[in-house]
Amino acid sequence: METVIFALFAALALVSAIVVVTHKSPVYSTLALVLTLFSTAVLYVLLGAPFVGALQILVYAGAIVVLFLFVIMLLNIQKEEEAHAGFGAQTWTAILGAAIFLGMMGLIFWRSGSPAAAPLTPESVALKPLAAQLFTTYLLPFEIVGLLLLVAVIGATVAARKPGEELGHIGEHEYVSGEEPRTDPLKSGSDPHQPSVAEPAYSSQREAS
Amino acid sequence: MSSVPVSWYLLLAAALFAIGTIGALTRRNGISIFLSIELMLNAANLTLVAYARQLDDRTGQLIVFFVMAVAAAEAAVGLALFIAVFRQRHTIDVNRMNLMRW
Amino acid sequence: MSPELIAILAKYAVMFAVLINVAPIMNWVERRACAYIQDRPGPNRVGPLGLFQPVADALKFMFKEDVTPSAADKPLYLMAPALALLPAFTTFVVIPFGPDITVAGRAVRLMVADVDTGVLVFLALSSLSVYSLVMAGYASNNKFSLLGSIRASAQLISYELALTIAVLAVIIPVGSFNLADVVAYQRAHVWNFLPQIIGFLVFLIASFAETNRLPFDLPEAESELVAGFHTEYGSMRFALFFQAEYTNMAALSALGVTLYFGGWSLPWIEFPHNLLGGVLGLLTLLAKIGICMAVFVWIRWTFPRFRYDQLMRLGWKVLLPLAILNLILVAAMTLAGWL
Amino acid sequence: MLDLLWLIPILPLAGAAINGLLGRRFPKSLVTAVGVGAPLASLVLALGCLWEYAQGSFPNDAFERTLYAWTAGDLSIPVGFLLDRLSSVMLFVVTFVGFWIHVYSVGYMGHEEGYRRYFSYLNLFMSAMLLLILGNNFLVMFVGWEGVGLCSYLLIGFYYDQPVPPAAGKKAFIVNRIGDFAFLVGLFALFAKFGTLTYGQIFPRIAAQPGLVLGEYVPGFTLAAFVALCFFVGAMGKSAQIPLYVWLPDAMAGPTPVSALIHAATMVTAGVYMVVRSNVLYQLAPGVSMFVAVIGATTAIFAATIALAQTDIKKVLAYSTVSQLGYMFLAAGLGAYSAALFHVVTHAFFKALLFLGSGSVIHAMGGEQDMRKMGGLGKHLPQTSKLFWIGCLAIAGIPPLSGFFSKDEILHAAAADHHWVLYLVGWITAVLTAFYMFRAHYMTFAGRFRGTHDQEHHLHESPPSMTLPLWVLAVGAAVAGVVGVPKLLSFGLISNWFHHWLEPVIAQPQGLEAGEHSIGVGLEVGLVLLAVAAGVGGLFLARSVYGGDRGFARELTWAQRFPFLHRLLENKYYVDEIYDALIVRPLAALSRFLWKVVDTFVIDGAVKAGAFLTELTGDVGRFSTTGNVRNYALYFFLGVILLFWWIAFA
Repeated sequence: METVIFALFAALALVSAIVVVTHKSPVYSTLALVLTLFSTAVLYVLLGAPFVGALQILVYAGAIVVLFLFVIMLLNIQKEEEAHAGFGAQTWTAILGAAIFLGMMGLIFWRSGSPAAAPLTPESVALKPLAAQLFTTYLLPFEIVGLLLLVAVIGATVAARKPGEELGHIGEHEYVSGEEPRTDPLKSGSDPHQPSVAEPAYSSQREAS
Repeated sequence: MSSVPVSWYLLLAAALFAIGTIGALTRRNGISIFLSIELMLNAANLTLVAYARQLDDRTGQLIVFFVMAVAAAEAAVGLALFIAVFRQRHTIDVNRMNLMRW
Repeated sequence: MSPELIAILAKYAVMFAVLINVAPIMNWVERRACAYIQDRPGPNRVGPLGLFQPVADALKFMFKEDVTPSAADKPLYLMAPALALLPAFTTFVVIPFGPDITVAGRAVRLMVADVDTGVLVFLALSSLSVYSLVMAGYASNNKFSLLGSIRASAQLISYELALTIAVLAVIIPVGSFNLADVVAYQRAHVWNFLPQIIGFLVFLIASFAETNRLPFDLPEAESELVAGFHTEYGSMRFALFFQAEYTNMAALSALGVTLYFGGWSLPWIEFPHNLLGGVLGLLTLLAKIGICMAVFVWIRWTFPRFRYDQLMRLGWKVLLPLAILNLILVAAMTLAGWL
Repeated sequence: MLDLLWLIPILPLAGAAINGLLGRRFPKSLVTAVGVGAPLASLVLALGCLWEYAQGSFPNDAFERTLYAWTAGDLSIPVGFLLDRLSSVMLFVVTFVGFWIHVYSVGYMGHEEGYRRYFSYLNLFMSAMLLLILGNNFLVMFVGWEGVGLCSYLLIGFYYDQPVPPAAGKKAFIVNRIGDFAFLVGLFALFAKFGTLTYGQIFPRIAAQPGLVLGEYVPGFTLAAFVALCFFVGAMGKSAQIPLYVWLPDAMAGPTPVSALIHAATMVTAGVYMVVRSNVLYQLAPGVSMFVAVIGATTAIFAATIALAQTDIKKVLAYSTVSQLGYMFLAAGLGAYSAALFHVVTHAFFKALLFLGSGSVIHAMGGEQDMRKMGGLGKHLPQTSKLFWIGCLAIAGIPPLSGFFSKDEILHAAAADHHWVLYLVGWITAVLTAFYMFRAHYMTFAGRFRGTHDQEHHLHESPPSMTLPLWVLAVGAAVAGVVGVPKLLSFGLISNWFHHWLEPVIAQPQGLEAGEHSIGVGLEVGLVLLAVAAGVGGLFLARSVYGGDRGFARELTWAQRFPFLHRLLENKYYVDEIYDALIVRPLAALSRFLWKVVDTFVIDGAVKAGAFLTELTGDVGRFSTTGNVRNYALYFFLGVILLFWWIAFA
């Protein structure tokens, strides 16, 4: 029974991974990624790590990939002409390299055999020891990760800021407040050949305040 | 309860990693490269959990949390950068971002 | 088919039956309540007191022409409604609906999936609901729906955060993610909503946002975006969205009730550990869910819609801090031994 | 007076410095005053010192004064001056002849434009020569030796704007350097053995223990032989003997007084002085002495034959100098050091006289030196021709002039040692010398004038400032012989005063039997008559060929009869051409090879190769930086695989 589940979700994961890599439209690849994440979450549960699995869906699939989708829509990224940059040297070497890598890993895992893993006991799956370990031996990394996330948030907001914000006004002459120069390509009409995107909510909020 | 030998999981993870790498190296679109990288990270997580299971040591799972956190941070900053690049050059096609070319 | 499997399937059958009927009932209740609030009679033509109005609606959905926008992204367009149902029908498994009963000599726990990480699974699955909205908005190739889906995803992500932290606050005194333990804790102590009133309020508001109910139904606000992300959806597909919405509401209120109002337990009454007890537990739970749903409907027809920036500010600058405050208070109280 | 001995070389040096550095603004008269005054002062000072030296008696007949010792670590070189029997003779000759040549130069160089420079160089030469002969050790002598070489280079190349003189100067300097190299090697060997170079410390010790220098030093040579040979090669370079004489004839490119002073009277005799100074070594190295004698003889006859066919009057005198120097080395080689030095003294007088005579002829002819364009100058330059005639008589060895006595002394020495071959060579050279000197006299002063018309009409006798030195030197040439008259000819009155004067300087090393043994009186008289016959024979032979106004007619007929011989002599046995072919051209070729192949190709090539390599790697490397993110990612990944393989499998 359990091997069936493994086989099913492993295959699902592989197929969706391939779709992520090969599909032309970024939205499809993103959704395929969600599927892959979901199937790996199931595999985590199979490997006796339900907490990680749940967390994976909650954090990874639930938030990060949504962010991707969000950005894809924000930038209105069109479907690429062709998925790959043509089968140039770059692609072939990449595939060859990946194949070699896979070969090596396979060789190692095959050589190291597969000792039977200890049967899962309820307490081996329990959360309490995991949490205990997290907040004792790994407290420092935990704090550091917290800091990292803070920095990431700040970095992201600064990087994605609309040009001309605090960097002093841009353009030749002073603008009457409210009559913003339409340099932001995200605004409609600024880029003829690029179809405009509906004005995102958050920018209107900026104008108001 | 898992009768499936752990090495299968490892092989799966390796395959996912390989696919992710191919994606990262071949795609022209910035976001797709990012997705492939997330895929590779995920493969790494799977390996970690698999070994945690085999060595019966929960540390593997702990590390997965940190990997996820880092992945989140990376995604956030990366996407912000892409937005900034898009603003300036109306494209996130990696081939056309070769300002550093000699 | 091992006995456990049978038990699980049986319990799921019961749950499914309940959930399937939620949408029609709520349809009727919604229409009547709205009419009552707006001082008008509401549906009373179809059957006594309009009781057959839901049936009429269902029939209407079935016979409506199934229109698909030409440039729509076919696969995504079709998958979106189906995906909407996924969180709705799967999150219910972790909610216990009765005491442990012994049936045919076997002890059975009245919850579909007796899983240690119950609450987390609930939250994880509910976070997947975002994708259906996004898919729908993107696939229908319509400016309004795209805008609606972007707004929806932004809203869901923000409020999901507050919701998670509020729920975590409840878990701290209990010490386990399993909802059965939460209910057991509440039977031993007072219901959670009293000590964690702040947490409860945050949870309530966040759940409104999670299900796009009126104060937060900006994504499919009729006046501005026609129908938001499901503008292009016709008959049955719209029915699916409709169904998913109400089921989601039910699931969330079930969680709320379990966390803050003692789930299937009544304060001083001890249910017998047999089939009767199970039924009584289930009925109690359904009653509480009903009350909660009524509140949803009541709130819907009383509050005006939030503007998007107010929505965002509320989410990030009000709810989140409150939730964190609540978390800290609860932690402190637990350490102090009051809870 | 003797305490001021060190001042003698310093005075001309000061004269040279004043003229050289400050003279630019001096009027010509002041330059002349300084230029001639300095040698005059040193002459007066020298005579005073000589007088005082002759009176007083000094420990082992030498007055030595060390001014200053230059020390470096354990090496200490004393800078001192020595006046003994040998250096006194040289001092007199150098200062006396030098002064009169300075006087002559005033007239001769009067209208030359490099007047000031000429006198400062000449004074510098005088100080260097005096330093050479007054030095009390070999090193000071060597300083003088190089100084003289330098001044000869400067003076030969005096007319630097013309092409020939600078080349001649360079040639002289280089050939001298070859000789100096050998001289240095000898000095090193000596210093290595004795740790000092002062005469006073070396020669008495060698004389006392000859064994010191008789040990085997270099295979085939004892130390004495080796040092003697090295010194002689140095002397050959400086005094123009067979292999290294080629520079002297070319040195005639310089002004005539220079030739007179440097290339006749003083510098060329420095070699003889050095050989006589270190006679102890030559006595202990009989083989080398015989070698010196043979070289001297061959040079004598070889140069004499070349002089026969020369048409340039100064070239004739130059080859005659080489030949006479050959005579001196013949005498030194045979052990007759006093005879060699006596010939130096007499030669200084009559050769200076002849050169200055030819100078006044050239002066009168407006720079013309080719005898074929002269003739019949006797009437126009009466004094010069008469004095030139006295010079010719002296050099030909016609008694009673000085030439006869010194040359006879040398032939006597050869005969005494029974070296009849050398005696025959010497006698033949005497005949040739007489012949070519009188040939030169008749061609210039006798017969019809063969020059151009305007040369003829402004022929004039030289001014007194030029004829006076001629007269003085003529008296010297005539009288100098008295000093060394042998006992026989002076009918027992004075027995060779000069020989006795030099007695203390000629050391008698232990274990060597006494000097030359005497020969029967009859043989001696015969030899004297033979010598006179040689001189007179040469005279009449020349008169018969060139007398009257036949000029060169007879010579041309002789030339047709022996065309090959005549062309050979005229072209100086093609020695210069041989040297050029054997040494100069190969050396040039070698240096060109080194320049072209080794320097440009090998060394520059290596540097260029380095540069090329770096550029190459730069070019190759350039392609890896495509600026494309995806390429970099690929490289990164390939690196990872490599690393992984290395860790996992290697």
